[in-house]
Amino acid sequence: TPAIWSPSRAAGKRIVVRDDGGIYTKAYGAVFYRPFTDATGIEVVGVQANAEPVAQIKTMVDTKNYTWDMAKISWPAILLLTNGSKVYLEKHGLESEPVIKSIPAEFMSPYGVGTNVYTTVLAYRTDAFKGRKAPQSWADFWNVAEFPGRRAVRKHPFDTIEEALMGAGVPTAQVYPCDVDKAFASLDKIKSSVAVWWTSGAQVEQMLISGEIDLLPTWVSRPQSAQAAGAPVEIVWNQGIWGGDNWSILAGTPNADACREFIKFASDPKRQAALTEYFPAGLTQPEAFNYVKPELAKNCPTYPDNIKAGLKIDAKFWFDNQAAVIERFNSWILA
Amino acid sequence: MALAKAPAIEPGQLRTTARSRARSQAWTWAAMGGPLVLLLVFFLVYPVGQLLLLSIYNDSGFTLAPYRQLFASAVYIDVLLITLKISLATTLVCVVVGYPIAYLISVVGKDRKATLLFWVLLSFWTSFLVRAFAWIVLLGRNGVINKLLLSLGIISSPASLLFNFGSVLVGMVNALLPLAVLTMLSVMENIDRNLPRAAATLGARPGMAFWKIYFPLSLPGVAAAGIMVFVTAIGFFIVPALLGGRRETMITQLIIDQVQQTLNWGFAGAISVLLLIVVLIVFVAYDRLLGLSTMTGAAAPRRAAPSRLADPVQKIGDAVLTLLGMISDRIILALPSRRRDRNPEQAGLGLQAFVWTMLIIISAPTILMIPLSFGTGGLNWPPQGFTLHWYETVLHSPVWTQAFLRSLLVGLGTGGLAMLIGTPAAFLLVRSNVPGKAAWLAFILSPIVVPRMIIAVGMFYVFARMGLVGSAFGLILGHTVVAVPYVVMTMMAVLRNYDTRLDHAAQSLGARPFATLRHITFPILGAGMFSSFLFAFATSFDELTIALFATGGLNATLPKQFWDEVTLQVSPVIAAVSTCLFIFMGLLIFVAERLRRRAAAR
Amino acid sequence: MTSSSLRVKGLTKRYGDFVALAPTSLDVAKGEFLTLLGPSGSGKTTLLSLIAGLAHPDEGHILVDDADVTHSPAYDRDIGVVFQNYALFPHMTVEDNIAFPLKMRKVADADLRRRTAEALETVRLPHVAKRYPRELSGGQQQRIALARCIVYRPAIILMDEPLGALDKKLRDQMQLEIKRIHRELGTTIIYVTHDQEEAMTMSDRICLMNAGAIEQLGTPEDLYFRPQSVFVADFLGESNLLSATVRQVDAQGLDIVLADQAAPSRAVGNGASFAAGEPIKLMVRPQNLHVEDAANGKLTGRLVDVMISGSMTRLYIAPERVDMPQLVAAYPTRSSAAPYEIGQLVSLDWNSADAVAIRDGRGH
Amino acid sequence: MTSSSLRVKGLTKRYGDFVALAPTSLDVAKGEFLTLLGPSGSGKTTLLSLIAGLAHPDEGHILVDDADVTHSPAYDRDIGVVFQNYALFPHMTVEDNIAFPLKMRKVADADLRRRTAEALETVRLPHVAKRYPRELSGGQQQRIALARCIVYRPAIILMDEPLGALDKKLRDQMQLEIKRIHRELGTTIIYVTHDQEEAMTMSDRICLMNAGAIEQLGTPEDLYFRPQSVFVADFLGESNLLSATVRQVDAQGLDIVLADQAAPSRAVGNGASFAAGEPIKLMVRPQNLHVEDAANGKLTGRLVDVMISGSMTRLYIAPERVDMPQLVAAYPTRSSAAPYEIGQLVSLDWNSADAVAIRDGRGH
Ligand SMILES: Nc1ncnc2c1ncn2[C@@H]1O[C@H](COP(=O)(O)OP(=O)(O)OP(=O)(O)O)[C@@H](O)[C@H]1O
Ligand SMILES: Nc1ncnc2c1ncn2[C@@H]1O[C@H](COP(=O)(O)OP(=O)(O)OP(=O)(O)O)[C@@H](O)[C@H]1O
Ligand SMILES: [Mg+2]
Ligand SMILES: [Mg+2]
Repeated sequence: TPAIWSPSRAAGKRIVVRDDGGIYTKAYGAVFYRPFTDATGIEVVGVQANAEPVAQIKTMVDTKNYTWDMAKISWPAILLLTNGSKVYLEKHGLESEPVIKSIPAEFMSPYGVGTNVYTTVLAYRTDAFKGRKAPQSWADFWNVAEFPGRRAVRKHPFDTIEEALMGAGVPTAQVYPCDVDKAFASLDKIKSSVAVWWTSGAQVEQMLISGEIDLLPTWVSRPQSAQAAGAPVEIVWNQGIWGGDNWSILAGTPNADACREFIKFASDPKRQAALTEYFPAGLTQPEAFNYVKPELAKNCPTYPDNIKAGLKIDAKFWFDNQAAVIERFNSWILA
Repeated sequence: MALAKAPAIEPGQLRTTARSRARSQAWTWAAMGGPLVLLLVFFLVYPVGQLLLLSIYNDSGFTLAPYRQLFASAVYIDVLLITLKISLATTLVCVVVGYPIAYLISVVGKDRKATLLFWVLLSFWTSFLVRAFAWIVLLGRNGVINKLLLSLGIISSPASLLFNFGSVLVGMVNALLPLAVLTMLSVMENIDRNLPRAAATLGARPGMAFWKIYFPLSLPGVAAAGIMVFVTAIGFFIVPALLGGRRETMITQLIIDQVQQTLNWGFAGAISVLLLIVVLIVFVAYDRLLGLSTMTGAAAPRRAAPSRLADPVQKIGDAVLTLLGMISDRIILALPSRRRDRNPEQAGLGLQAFVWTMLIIISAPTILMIPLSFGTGGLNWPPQGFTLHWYETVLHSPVWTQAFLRSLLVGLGTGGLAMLIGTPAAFLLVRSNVPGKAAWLAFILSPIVVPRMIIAVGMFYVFARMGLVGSAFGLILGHTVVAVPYVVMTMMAVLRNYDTRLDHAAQSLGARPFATLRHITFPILGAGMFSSFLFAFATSFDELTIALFATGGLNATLPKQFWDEVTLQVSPVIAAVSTCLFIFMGLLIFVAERLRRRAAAR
Repeated sequence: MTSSSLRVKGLTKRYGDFVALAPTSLDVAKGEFLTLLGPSGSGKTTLLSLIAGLAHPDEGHILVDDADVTHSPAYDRDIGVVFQNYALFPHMTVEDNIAFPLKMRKVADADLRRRTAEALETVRLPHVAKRYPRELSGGQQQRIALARCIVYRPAIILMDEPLGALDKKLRDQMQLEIKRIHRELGTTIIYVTHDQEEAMTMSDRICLMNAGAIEQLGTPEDLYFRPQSVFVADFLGESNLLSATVRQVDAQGLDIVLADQAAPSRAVGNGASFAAGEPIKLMVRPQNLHVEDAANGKLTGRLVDVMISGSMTRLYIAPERVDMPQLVAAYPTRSSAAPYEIGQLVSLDWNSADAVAIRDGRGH
Repeated sequence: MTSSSLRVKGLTKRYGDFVALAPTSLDVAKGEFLTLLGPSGSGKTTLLSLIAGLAHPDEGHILVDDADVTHSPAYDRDIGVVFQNYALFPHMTVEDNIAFPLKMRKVADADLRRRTAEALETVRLPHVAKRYPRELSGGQQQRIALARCIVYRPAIILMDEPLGALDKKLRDQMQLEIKRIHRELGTTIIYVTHDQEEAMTMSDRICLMNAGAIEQLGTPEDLYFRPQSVFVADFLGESNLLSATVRQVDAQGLDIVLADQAAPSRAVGNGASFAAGEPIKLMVRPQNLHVEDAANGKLTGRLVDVMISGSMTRLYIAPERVDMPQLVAAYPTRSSAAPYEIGQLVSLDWNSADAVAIRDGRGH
């Protein structure tokens, strides 16, 4: 279709939303985008970009060339885009809207309306722990002697530092601000027992399904899809590390108001609930669980039992420390 | 008589014509090299330069802080060394393994050539992402090879084949071998077959004849292949990340982290500059040792000023070749004697066996996808059940077909544009006496060296201003920037062995420069041109980073679609798509071959 | 002494349907100088490539010193080749090209240098040692190819028109050099040339090829004075071929009558046996055809053209009798010679000892 | 009619320090047949490439029909070239090679086919039309190169040894073809050959080159009978060069004395003026040196060697007087000739009209 090849966008009633692609685009299209167009006549185009698309957003705002109007981004991304001398996101100003008000404050910020929660959990192969005690915490993961098995750890300090601290016995509440020295000391202990340092979710999924690895920390969606593929995999929600995805509006976009309309529309509890038909979404409206089948609900990161024992990511800590920690992690891993 | 009418020619007039010739030469240079320079300046130097400048400028003016940070920790140098190690090893293996393959292809008849080329190119049509996954499936603890070895009783417990230097090497070589083979092939096709035979009559055994005659003549191809594989390998990071272990970190990965996670442009710029400088050093060293001049054609006037360095290097090179020749001949002698009535015009069985083994190995990932695409157990070995579900999904979903068509279109566009811009530049570098050829070469290669992410971000900035984001033309431009070095390098390597007397003959027969190119030069350089085009096409067809940025996510290309497919869930859909592409290409080549034979028969 | 004998038995080479070399047998003695002569495309290069091991025969055998080398690789045969198209290594200097075969034989450095320099002297090109082949003229390249072959003194040397691109003067000098090498080293040489003079002065024997087969093999004198066929008579040297019939054969020669002419005359045979009444061709070489003003010769004709081609001046004569071909007579060039006039009627005569009878079996 | 005149003024070509062509001037008239002759490496190919526009002169001018084409590209000059190394296009069949220049001139298809077929006929190779150049023998390739050049009838044709790889027979035929084309089309031809006979029989004028410069330019007879230098005498045809001194000059010729000999003799001049007492070289061509049994000739010597080289039989004679070079005498080959004996003492004589005096200024 030639329309696809026309330059970025035609004027008119249309907003372009960056999302995570894949199943998100599919689910959002069915649950948010098309119904919104039907309801308002405003076309919504969902586009995918690489993770953490801060560079694109900065460029679009700097050049005033709004290929996107809004984006689904994480807390660290929001911090990166709003903490300098120039602010690249529009304040949404929707706090007082009824449909937004009902979202818990922990999912909200002036530049983003929480729409999804993702969690990093401990996952293991049940066949590897058949007839013996399975790991239930990061401490168990760190306990190589009592919980033998092939381990994988993410080759990146995000989440890994928190896991190391909890693995060393630091209570969830005291993880932040992270004691980095202690975290690396803890990592030292497990370093030699790590068979694989993973870098991508797809890799994790493959390793879980093929039995390459017995236990590892990973984003919960991966063991979930491994389960769906029939692999004997179990998820430990205890001490899950969670963070939020938000609807954010690019500063200066002429379609900011349409975006606001869309955010309101997409924050509707019933609508959020409908996402679970596609995947176990991290619903940010507590009320949404009223509309979700219980067997689906317990797979959602924000299901009360799941999130209760978890740890919320401190984006500010990472914003302040990531440069140093990443560098240290990189040199640690080579040593 | 005629004498009286002849126009008198004054000395002054002579000077003018000389000057006007110089001027017209300058114009020719500009016309041939201009487009490439403009392309690179606009879409590479300007945007990337701005980003790199951030490493010495911040809000408060001039700073060297990023560089201080760079050297404060050993980690960046370490990662750089690891990157170089992986890239060099990849280059070495690609050239060493690729050479016999290219050689065999260059000597067999037309029919077998097509078959061999098909197998070499097979991996081109499978996304690098899919291939990386295939290697995980092949080499994993419960993978194809381990299962096979276990069932044969060769090993008793699964061997660790994955997540180490070796597996990274396998993945990288798999990705870059076609590049090496085609580059060397394009040069080998133009080597006079009479020369090794002449050497044989002069007493050179096969080893000697090869190392002292054939090999030096193929050296421009080896040099081009080596430098291109090396430079390309440096930019790889996804394959090493997926297949590597704890220590296999590529410098590009660090740069991307800085861009994506911390938005520290200054520091990303500083690492990039470090990388660029190191590549430049490698480049210069390489030039000194092997001589990039062998590729630019600046070899002729060497005699006039024999450099003090070149001579010993040449001597050492000669001694090494002699040694290699002797060793090879010893080995050949030690081998069981070959069939007596072997035709000297045919390739040996050992060579054929080696080449086919290698071709099967590099095609393994693509072939593996075929059984997996019919299974229900995901990307796992052995496949379970039988289903056509994944094919239904692919064929019923417009996104895949659209992405495929779009990639095809952009790939063809990129191939065409890169040829259009790169070929004249290659001619200029080989045929003319433009000053500073090595520097130009470095400049032309820079799009491969500069990390893709940096280019993509910089380019996005330019595109955004020009309103090119999301347009096919923008994407083609973007891909051309990174594809054009392959075209220039291959064409240069090919041109080195070209007999310019044929061009002269054509011109004397009345062919204008363009007709000469069309009827003589290009057809004779056919293999090389085809290779160049294919690289450009394949570069675009498999390109992800720039596509992600330049499209703004609006129009998915095939690699983008693959990438998308695995971001949340790994399903055999990608296997199904790979298999479809494989069948499509197979058919295409089969039909083309049929047509060619029909035409030849007439 | 490096010298070997060579035997070729039933050697055949086909390219598809095309027979480039029909089954060919040939014996070359140790130290012999044999020249292959023949029209373009008659299979000379093909035969040489087979002997050198550069092409694979479809049938037949090659024996060097009675050892079967048909399937030995080229490098094992100790047969040197000077290629028709030179085949110089473009990436080596002239010097390195020449030193190459010595290097292959691990000749010590000092010796190697000396012999390379000597070879360059031999071909009179010591000043181009450091150049690359592309920087040489055609003739210079050819001489380097020659030097590269003789420098290592192979037991058998095959030369495919090694002097084709040289001028007469240089050619003469090079011929002497080649003969000297042949004499001093006793090397067996198989030589291809288009220059008949060269073939005649240099060879022990000449092998005349035609359409992939041997037409006649013998000493230069054999071929020149006693050609076995019209083709040979026609190919080697110029000749006037007149149709005639044998009248009678005796020990000294033949009585013949020229076609349609009553007057009988004498001729010598070419070694073949003739029968009375047999139609033959009578060969008279141009230099043996005397032109006389008076009309008392065997034939008469009109002068068509006079051409000075160096040492010989040629007269082209149209015989009075129309069914006869144009005749050529030649005599030594003299600036002082009285000029003939075009159109002038001349009489032609020859010594009967210079008229050779040839069977008229095969035509050209 | 396609024919052009050509002028070359002060044309110079250097490769680094090496002067491949010293400033050279040359006028070639419309329709002239000029042959370049000269030793290997004397700059013949260089001169042709400059004229064709395939190389750039360092100095000088080229005028075609009085228009300066020094800086015109090759394809604009309408100058055809037959290359010394053939330069056939390897990816085209023989047919396509020949049709190429016609295609470039957009000749209609039917015409193109006809002319291509004709050209193939001319070089006697109609059966190889569909082959590729690598499937041809050396001589066949050369003929195709010739066909490709003559097929489009350029106004000027440059031929760099177009018949070098052909045997005598074919060469003669091709020479006739080239002459026919020259005559019928009036094409201006500049021809390079190493074959002196060819040069003498075909050319209107011969340009003898030496070390990048013109040594003598004139008709074949000029060069053969009146060489201006020892180099020319020595290069064109064989010659015996004897040292002598001029005694006296008159209208008919010169009185000379051979070195160290009392008996005076006569000689003719070569066009240059001589002064009494001047040392000269006396040129006597071998065919004009008569060998006599009796000792009544001008010189005596011992027979060293006898060689039959086709139509001529050569006698090599070492003069009695040691400081003289070896002499060559030649006479028409006859099978019936009485054989000389090696070592035999012979007497040598010549006709004074055949003895040419040459200034001894420049040696070789
Ligand atoms: N590219 C070059 N670099 C250096 N010298 C060269 C180059 N090309 C030719 N020459 C030299 O220029 C001189 C003239 O060469 P040219 O080819 O004109 O000779 P030629 O008369 O055609 O000889 P031949 O009869 O052997 O073909 C030769 O000595 C040759 O070595
Ligand atoms: N590769 C080939 N394919 C087909 N025919 C070939 C091939 N090579 C040679 N021929 C043919 O074989 C015949 C003999 O060729 P060869 O080269 O032996 O001839 P030659 O006697 O050396 O001729 P010349 O004197 O012209 O060099 C020729 O008619 C040639 O066309
Ligand atoms: Mg030949
Ligand atoms: Mg020449």
